Amino acid sequence: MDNLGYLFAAYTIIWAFVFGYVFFLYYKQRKLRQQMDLLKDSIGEQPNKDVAKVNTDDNAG
Amino acid sequence: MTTWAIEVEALSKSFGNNRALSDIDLKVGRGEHVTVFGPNGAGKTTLVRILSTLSKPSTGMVRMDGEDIRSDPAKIRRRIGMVSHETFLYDDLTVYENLKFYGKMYGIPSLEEHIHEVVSQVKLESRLYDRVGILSHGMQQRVSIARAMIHSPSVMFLDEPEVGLDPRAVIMLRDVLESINTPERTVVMTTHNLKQGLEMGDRVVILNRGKIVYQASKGDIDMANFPEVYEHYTGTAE
Amino acid sequence: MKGSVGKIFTIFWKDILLEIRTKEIITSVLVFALLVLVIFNFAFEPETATMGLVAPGILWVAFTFAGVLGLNRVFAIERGNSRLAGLLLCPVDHMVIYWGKLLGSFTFMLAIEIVVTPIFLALLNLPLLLPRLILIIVLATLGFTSVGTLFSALAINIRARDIMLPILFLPIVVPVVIAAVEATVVVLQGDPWGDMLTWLQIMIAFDIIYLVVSTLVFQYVVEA
Amino acid sequence: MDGRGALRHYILVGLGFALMVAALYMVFIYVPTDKNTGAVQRIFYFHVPLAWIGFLAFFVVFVCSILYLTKRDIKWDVIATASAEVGVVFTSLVLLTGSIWAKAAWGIWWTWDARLTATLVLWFTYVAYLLVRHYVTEDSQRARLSAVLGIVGFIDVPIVALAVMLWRTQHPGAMIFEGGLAPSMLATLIVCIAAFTVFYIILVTQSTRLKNMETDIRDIKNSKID
Repeated sequence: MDNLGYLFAAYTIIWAFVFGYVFFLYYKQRKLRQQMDLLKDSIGEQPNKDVAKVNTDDNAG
Repeated sequence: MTTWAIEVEALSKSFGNNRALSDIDLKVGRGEHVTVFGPNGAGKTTLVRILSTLSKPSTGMVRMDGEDIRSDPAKIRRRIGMVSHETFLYDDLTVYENLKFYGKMYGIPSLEEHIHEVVSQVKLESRLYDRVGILSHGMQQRVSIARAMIHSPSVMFLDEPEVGLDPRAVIMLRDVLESINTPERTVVMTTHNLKQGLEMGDRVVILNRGKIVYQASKGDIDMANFPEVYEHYTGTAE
Repeated sequence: MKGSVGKIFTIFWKDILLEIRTKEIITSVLVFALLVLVIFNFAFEPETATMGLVAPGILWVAFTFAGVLGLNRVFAIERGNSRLAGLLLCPVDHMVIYWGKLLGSFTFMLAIEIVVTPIFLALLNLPLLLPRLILIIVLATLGFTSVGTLFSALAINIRARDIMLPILFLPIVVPVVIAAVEATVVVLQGDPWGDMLTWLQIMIAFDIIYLVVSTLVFQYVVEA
Repeated sequence: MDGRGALRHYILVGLGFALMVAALYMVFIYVPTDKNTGAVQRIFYFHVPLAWIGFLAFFVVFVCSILYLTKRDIKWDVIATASAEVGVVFTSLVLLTGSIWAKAAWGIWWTWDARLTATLVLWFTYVAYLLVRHYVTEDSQRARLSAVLGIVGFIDVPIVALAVMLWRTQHPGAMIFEGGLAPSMLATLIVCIAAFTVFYIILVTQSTRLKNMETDIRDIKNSKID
């Protein structure tokens, strides 16, 4: 049925957008993690401390 | 009534997560003339903007004549005059029209007399009906001083008034500034110009990276050594 | 309060004086609005039957785009020499500045419309004075300038301000444009008052809501 | 993210996943095909929730904007942006799926029907909102100006809706609330709305977390330069 084509198109677009957005978030997160690890290395902090902690320590020192 | 014209307590200002001022404490007595030195980006302009109610502090308190400046900013603004390197003037209006506009905004009674008074103070009587745009930059700056004087403010902020002026205009400007630098008027001036700043201030403050790093009364300062002191605290020569 | 009204007019008069000196807003925007009218007449076949239906749209497209152009200038005037700082240092509530600037932009836009509308009506061979159309124009212009003055102040703080003002402004004023066009259709076709009442109500509601909201939020746009 | 936050996150993701699977099952297998419009009617079960959540997202922007201007806590600004982003993504989908539906049901891609027009205006408003954010670099100024837009833009929604409604109406929406919907269809719609609501919450919290992380990293970099 002709109708089904439209249905298929609609759901394809929905999932393409949704996955696109989720992938964009994931990609951003990965990039940020890399940057953070790089920073932690250069500061010489223990890598398991979270960001906020690094921030205050850095200000104090 | 307190004797302080301006009291700044634990003042901080952040732009986003960028700290422009941190933990500033400063008291300025009535009629005192304070000069704030500091390199570019030290936070001088931010400090003046907050003191003059143009900008809101992130934390901390500013009082003028004992009143929180945030409680009734419009009332506080009446006491404040401001001269910066920007003139706040409309190039396409005459000197007279500019002064009349600002005078009306401040609700000055007998405005005509007042305009003539402030214009003669800055020695520009002959240019009263000229458009501001055709005046030299030095003259525009003098009109700007007249503008700031129109409502006889008790507190005057001079935010790097000499920036962008040629040496002759600076000398002229200094004469004019000195004439308004009367003992009963509180003046806070920011500048790069160590010589002029020292001449005009009773007290000197050095601001660096948003913090007050040095404070001294004029009497305690060794004038000849001051450039080294400045360099020591800011890491930059004048 | 009485002082505030005086100061609103002080700001207004200063803008009028500047406009008389420079003639920057009215002349250029007026020419622009007339050009839009002319260009649209090329775009559509000037047959009377279709023209009657398209004409209100043409008029309001001209006014909307001319409005954006004029509103761009409203706060641009205050940008040089940090004049905005000078205004904000004045001992008045920031609302006074909003209303002063609003009064100016409203007057400038109205001045342009007073010239353009009779020309537009003449092109359509209609009577040059339609009182109901004047009412529509006043209501719509108030709506345009209430939002437009706020956005004009907002736009001077951002990059690409010339293009951002229309992008911000046009979606918000959609209800005014629709109402103004539909009401103008009623007037041009000589239909009774009752037919345009709903549209007038929408414009009045828009005007009131945006005058109030803009007055309240203006301080956040100009503070730093 | 601390331990409890992580746990909450996994519960949410699990719940969202379960709901989405249920929603898909109901949309494609459980619910019967509509007699009048045929298979394409199944777009409706995603189209309507997307529209609802899009609207909810902009409402959240509105509320966060007011909170930012009163409390001056940057966290409200971050949530507002995240919500506006998700809202624009969802509203784009509403427009696209609506357009496909229109083509199938009425034979045209686009019609200036009231709800379509209002949605389009909404979309433009929040694209402008995101553009302004892009064009202002200083954090507190960006937060302040976009908060003003978040308020001014949202207030327009009812006026736009009213104006375009009087202008023209052609949309099939009203029947949902007039009991024209079979119970199985209603159940499917409700599950879909629930699934998308959870999904929206996940997206906004994740996006918020990333934006905070970005700021932290920038600050660390800046403080290292000093």
